[in-house]
Amino acid sequence: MADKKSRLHIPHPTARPGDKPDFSYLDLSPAGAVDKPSIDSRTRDIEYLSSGLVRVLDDDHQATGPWAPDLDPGKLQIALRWMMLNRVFDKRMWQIQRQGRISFYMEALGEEAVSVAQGMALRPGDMCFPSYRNQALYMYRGMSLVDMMCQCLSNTRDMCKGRQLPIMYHSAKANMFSISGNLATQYPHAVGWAMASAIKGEDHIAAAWLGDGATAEADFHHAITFAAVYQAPVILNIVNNQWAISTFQGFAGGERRPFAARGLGLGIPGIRVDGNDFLAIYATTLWAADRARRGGGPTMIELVTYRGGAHSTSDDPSKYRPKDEWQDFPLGDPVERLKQHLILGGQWSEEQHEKLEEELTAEVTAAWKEAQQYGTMTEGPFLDPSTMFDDVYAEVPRHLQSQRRRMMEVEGVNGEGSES
Amino acid sequence: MADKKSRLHIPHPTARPGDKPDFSYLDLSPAGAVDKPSIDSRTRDIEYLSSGLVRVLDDDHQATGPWAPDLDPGKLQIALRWMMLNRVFDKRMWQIQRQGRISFYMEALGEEAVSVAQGMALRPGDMCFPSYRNQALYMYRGMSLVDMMCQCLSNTRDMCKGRQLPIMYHSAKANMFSISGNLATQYPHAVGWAMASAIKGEDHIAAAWLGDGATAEADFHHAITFAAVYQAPVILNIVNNQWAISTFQGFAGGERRPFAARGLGLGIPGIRVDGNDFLAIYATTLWAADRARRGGGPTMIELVTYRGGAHSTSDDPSKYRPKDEWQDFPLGDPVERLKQHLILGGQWSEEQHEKLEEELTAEVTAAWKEAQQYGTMTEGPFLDPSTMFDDVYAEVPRHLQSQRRRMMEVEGVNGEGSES
Amino acid sequence: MTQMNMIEAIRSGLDVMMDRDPAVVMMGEDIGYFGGVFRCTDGLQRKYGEHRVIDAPIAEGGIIGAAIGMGLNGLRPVPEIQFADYIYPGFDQVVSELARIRYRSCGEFFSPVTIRTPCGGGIRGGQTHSQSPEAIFAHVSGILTVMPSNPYDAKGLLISSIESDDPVIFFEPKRIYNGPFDGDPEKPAKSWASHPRGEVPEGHYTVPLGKAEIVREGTELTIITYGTLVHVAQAAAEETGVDCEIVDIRTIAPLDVDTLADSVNKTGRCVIAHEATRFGGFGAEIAARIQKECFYNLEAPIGRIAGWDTPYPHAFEWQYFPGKKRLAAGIRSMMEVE
Amino acid sequence: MTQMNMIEAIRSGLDVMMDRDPAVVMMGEDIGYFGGVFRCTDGLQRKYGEHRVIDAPIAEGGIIGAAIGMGLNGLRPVPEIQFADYIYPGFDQVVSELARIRYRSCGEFFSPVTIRTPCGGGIRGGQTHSQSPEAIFAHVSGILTVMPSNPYDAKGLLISSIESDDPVIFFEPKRIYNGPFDGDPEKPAKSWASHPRGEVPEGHYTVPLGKAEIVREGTELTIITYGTLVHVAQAAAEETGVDCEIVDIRTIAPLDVDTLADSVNKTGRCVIAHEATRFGGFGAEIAARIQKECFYNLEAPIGRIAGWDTPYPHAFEWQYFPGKKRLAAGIRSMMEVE
Ligand SMILES: Cc1ncc(C[n+]2csc(CCOP(=O)(O)OP(=O)(O)O)c2C)c(N)n1
Ligand SMILES: Cc1ncc(C[n+]2csc(CCOP(=O)(O)OP(=O)(O)O)c2C)c(N)n1
Ligand SMILES: [Mg+2]
Ligand SMILES: [Mg+2]
Repeated sequence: MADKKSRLHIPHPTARPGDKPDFSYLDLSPAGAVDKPSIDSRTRDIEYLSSGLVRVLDDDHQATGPWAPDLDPGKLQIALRWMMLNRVFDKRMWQIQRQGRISFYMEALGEEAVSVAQGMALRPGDMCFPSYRNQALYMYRGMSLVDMMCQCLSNTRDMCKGRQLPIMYHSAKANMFSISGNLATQYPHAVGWAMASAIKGEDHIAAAWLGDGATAEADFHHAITFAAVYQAPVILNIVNNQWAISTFQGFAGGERRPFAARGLGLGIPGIRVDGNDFLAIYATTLWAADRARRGGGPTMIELVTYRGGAHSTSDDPSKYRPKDEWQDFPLGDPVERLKQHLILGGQWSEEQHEKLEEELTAEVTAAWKEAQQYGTMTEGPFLDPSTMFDDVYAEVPRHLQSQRRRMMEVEGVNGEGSES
Repeated sequence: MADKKSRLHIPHPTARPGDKPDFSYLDLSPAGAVDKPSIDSRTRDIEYLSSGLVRVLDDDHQATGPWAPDLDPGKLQIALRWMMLNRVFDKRMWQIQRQGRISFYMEALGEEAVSVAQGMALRPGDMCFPSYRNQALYMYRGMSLVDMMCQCLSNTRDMCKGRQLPIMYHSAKANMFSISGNLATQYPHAVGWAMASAIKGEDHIAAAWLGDGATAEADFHHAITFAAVYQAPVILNIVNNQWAISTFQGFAGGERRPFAARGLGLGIPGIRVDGNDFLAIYATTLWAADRARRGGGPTMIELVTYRGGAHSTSDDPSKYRPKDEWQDFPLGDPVERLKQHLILGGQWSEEQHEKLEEELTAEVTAAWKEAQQYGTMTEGPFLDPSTMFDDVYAEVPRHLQSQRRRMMEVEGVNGEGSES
Repeated sequence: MTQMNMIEAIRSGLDVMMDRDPAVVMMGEDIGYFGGVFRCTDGLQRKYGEHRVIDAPIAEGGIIGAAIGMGLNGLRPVPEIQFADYIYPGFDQVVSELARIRYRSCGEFFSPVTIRTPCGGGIRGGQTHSQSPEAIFAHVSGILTVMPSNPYDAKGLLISSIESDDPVIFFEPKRIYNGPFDGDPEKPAKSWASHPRGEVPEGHYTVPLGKAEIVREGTELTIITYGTLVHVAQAAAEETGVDCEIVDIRTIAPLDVDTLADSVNKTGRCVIAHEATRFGGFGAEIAARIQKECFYNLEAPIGRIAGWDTPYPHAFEWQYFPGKKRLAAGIRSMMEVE
Repeated sequence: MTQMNMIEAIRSGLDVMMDRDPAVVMMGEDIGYFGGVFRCTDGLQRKYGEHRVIDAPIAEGGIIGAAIGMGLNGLRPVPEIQFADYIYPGFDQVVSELARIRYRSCGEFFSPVTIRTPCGGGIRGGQTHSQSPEAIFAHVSGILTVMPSNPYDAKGLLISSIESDDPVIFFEPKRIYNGPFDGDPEKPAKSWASHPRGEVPEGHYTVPLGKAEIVREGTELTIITYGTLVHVAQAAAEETGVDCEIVDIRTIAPLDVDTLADSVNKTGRCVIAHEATRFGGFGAEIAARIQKECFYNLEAPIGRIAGWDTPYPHAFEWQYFPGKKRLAAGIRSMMEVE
């Protein structure tokens, strides 16, 4: 056995630490090049959407082509604001984690357009099943920075009552589902939610997000199968940021066909979109949402972007990819591109931008100050640990009541620790 | 909620009991219509293979077109023999089950060409991961009828020592994997086996079979993902016999695209083949096997056929589909078609056919006679129940040794039944 | 009151709930047009439509995952897993999601799913149609695990499960679908017709979750059991002549420890019986609790009679199954302990 | 002999086996180029090539399913599941296939897979990076379940597992990867450098599967435990001054009942400690066996100290974790029993 040469194919990223970044593997289309079909089109007639790349903002930051949405500059300024807030917030939280003041964090650096553009294209009654890099969806849908920080602090105002890792937000009011630590599990939930909406005859749709890496999970398959069979009104987003921790997207099967094509075999149309192009994302999401709302069934959207930062605060990407790879990413920086587009149209300026950045920084600082008043990891007020027995069930059953009592005793001075 | 109309799409078969069978939903191509590409072709250049229908035998039973294999009549006579044997065997075993002499049975009626043609196109060193409707693969690869019957009888010669349901054969010698009761689990095994073959630098390939219904399972997704990523030398067969127990193939997502297209999104070429056309199956399988052996990676083959009988002896299809649906199936009966092809070429006759059928019936009768000598459900010799503790682990651990002793005691007269 | 077998009682429970609550929907393999391989949903699609009794793709993980999503959107899904042996592909959705959503969202989200699934052996189903995996679900906080032993309880517990806002895994011991089975496969099958618990009200009623039931009073020894083994235990008790108290736990999690402990404290002896493999089986949890609660009253070590620690073999299901002989032997040997 | 922490010991065990046996291959998420999120496979891809240390798609079911297939073709796969919390998507392949193939094929086929996976909490991982699911695997016949508590055992047991023709689930308590943790999160972390079991031979050696070890001799009370809790038990024993005998079971299934029973028969008292949720946890099986084997020598009911029956909460991991305080309280209260 040892003398024969292995014939197993092993995917390789185009560059490793020390190498020159190389994005030649990415198929790009120029802005405006991809046709915009009617939402009634049959899947087989619009397969081209899964292999092209829908782009609106061209290299000169001009909006161009059939997908260019009709959005007034005021709305775009608002969008820019949310994207910037996401970035400022992430940066601060990252620092805060580095100072040891929260246990963990994950940032969306370079992917901010995804959440903001899709958030804006959906209606408030639509239900979102996000991944851990969709914090801007929560923000856009009304979750306050203080609430988000309190969640990360597991403090007395934490919506999760200290039960979840930082960033695992939820908000029923905002129609934002609870984030799970288990990849991809939210995908079939979104489909089931959408099926229920259809059963009830409502026109709310669902949308779900996961990463390129997570497409390999079983739940991805379950979700697309059920979505296709029942023509559920759902948007299935794949945020292809090229990396899954240390593993490049080839290990998720991205070497041969774009992720947008994953549902074609089931008749689910796929759209491959420039994930750093706010306008393109907005337009494609609106198209898919319309289609779903009018009974056209599911659409898959692959958002081609790049994970600008580390996977999480536990990760060190310099171990597995060129340090400055993001700078060479051909689709650039989503914030910068929307900014330049607005500047080009005379609706924005460097000065305004700087000023806004300062404002947002101050807003985040103020929020952080406020959040800490509800407690930190080291300073009170602290959450009452006895709450850990709540919500396991709708009512606290007897055995958990007695375990709660025992816990309080042990935590007290005269503890005794035998079983209840 | 109750007043709004559900918008959920529910797949419907074209005919239910009492209706006229209607196969208009099946996309058919005439024999010879689908091009045969080189095995070096890129997936995107041969997508047409997944939507057309590769057929060799035309309506006049003539072999035609680029896929017509070069097989001498002697081999075809042998193939016919195996297919007929499969059918005769199934029929007898079904009767035997109906007489209460085995507990369960599943037949391959109408699908016999799949196992025989694919068995012949593979090499003995290739490893097969069959489903429960591939009994002819075991036969073709050398398992004796007596051994198969003894398995169904759970008797003293049962290769499974009474542990498995009837029809769940295995044979390491024949490179035939053990059948599982759990649908689709064998699919990733085949891919892993093929990966190991590649790692070892061998040119054996693996082949796996599952049904249209089973494609919805997670393991299908796992298998195609791993096969695509590592370009494993494996043939992934989907036997689309239109039904999964009572559920027609639309519930497995077959309404919009053929099953052969399921791997396209990962870059796995798919071939849709007339599953009742021995020559077409043989040719496509050989093509896929060559491709895999030369490092071309996985191929998916959808075999379009029809489940001629009940799902199993526990099933009653008259409850959910027209009684005579099979008679209207546009791809006919695989046995009849090969027979007519041979007759057309002057290499076979009705007399020979009748005679062979008699021979095979006698062979099966003789085998049944012999098999019963190794025991039946009611008459000895009986398997030693103490063997049920073997093979849980490589060696029988102490706790199972003592459970075995206890079992023997309890089964004896002076049992005592407390725990060991 | 009507006489029903367990299939009819379950169907009646589903019917009652679908009728009362338009949010109740069902989804599963072959459950719709066909009515289910065990006929538990027969006729319900005709009555309530194919948008509420939904045939599903063969993907247990997908069925459970989608059901969770439906539950999040105000429905009350009752998915069926065709055999308990096939629930494992959906295990992650049960453990990581169904059982956890309420907790991690502090009650803002929950999904009141009841998963029905036939379990247990004795029908010549071989190792992949005979398993009883209740112990692995019992270990998962956040879900309830239920297993009825008769038609009356089946319907009443099923209605309670569907009405519960907590997720429930509802195991149906398929060996007793058609009649109480006393563990002797040689004897002619009995039907529920003559059994008092085969009398089932046609309308709505509940049997409370989390409550065990004493199905036979006795003074000498307590048998704690559930599902099919309840009937085997009764037969074994008769056979030995020992005055056994038999407790049917009915809900596996949460466990009604008080009823169990009271009985054992009274009798001083305890045998636990279940069909699942013994090692790490649910009997272990019962034994661990009983030795704790009844330590000073136990006159003999607690015994466990269960399936052997092997897969469930097709040919030897009656050697594997903890039948009347094994139970009777266990009872007798325990009575010999002074 | 070298001093190694548990990560280094595991890596060394993998290295030794990859070197000795070309059939040994590894597959897992981020294990190859990157060397694993806990660094257990660091450097091994460089040394043995990317065809033997294989980066995998994020599909635990696929990793286990493909590993089984590799094992059927003569390889000896050692897949890694990044966190034990993520093993559930592969549960069906473990239960229905890995554990069953030898049995159903009467030994004609088997797949000698060893699944490595880090388990346990105490690293602020929240409820989805902290679980200890050993009990649900222990209940499955046909697989072995192992959990070492120190570097020496980790390497020796890992080598035994890889060499075994039976499939093994190999749990690595991540809290003690870098040092023995006595359950007090306030104290500065200790390293393995000064621990006798941090001395690890560089070459090949084995620690037998299925054998418990007495890690502290004592006369008054037996603590039966495994993994991280072995160290907590030692600290708790010191703190109470009770002369505890501590047994590290090391292999969960099959369980070395004799060593356990001998100890409890000697001491007359038994506390079982584990990190997993108590209800239906593996402690139940131990308790059920011990009460049986040691009935006449037990002076007090067997106690179980375990994680509460809730998910593992991020902020309250030290209230959830059965730490020194809880163990010591348990020991003390048990000694009060006459
Ligand atoms: C079921 C499961 N397996 C593994 C992990 C560990 N894990 C967390 S994130 C991650 C990478 C995900 O990559 P991708 O889906 O591309 O999303 P991205 O982080 O790039 O946004 C992995 C392997 C997990 N959380 N859940
Ligand atoms: C995991 C699992 N789920 C459900 C079943 C029950 N079951 C056995 S065969 C079958 C239908 C399979 O249909 P298909 O895959 O089309 O194969 P066919 O029987 O038509 O050959 C079902 C649902 C099973 N055996 N395993
Ligand atoms: Mg990614
Ligand atoms: Mg089928």
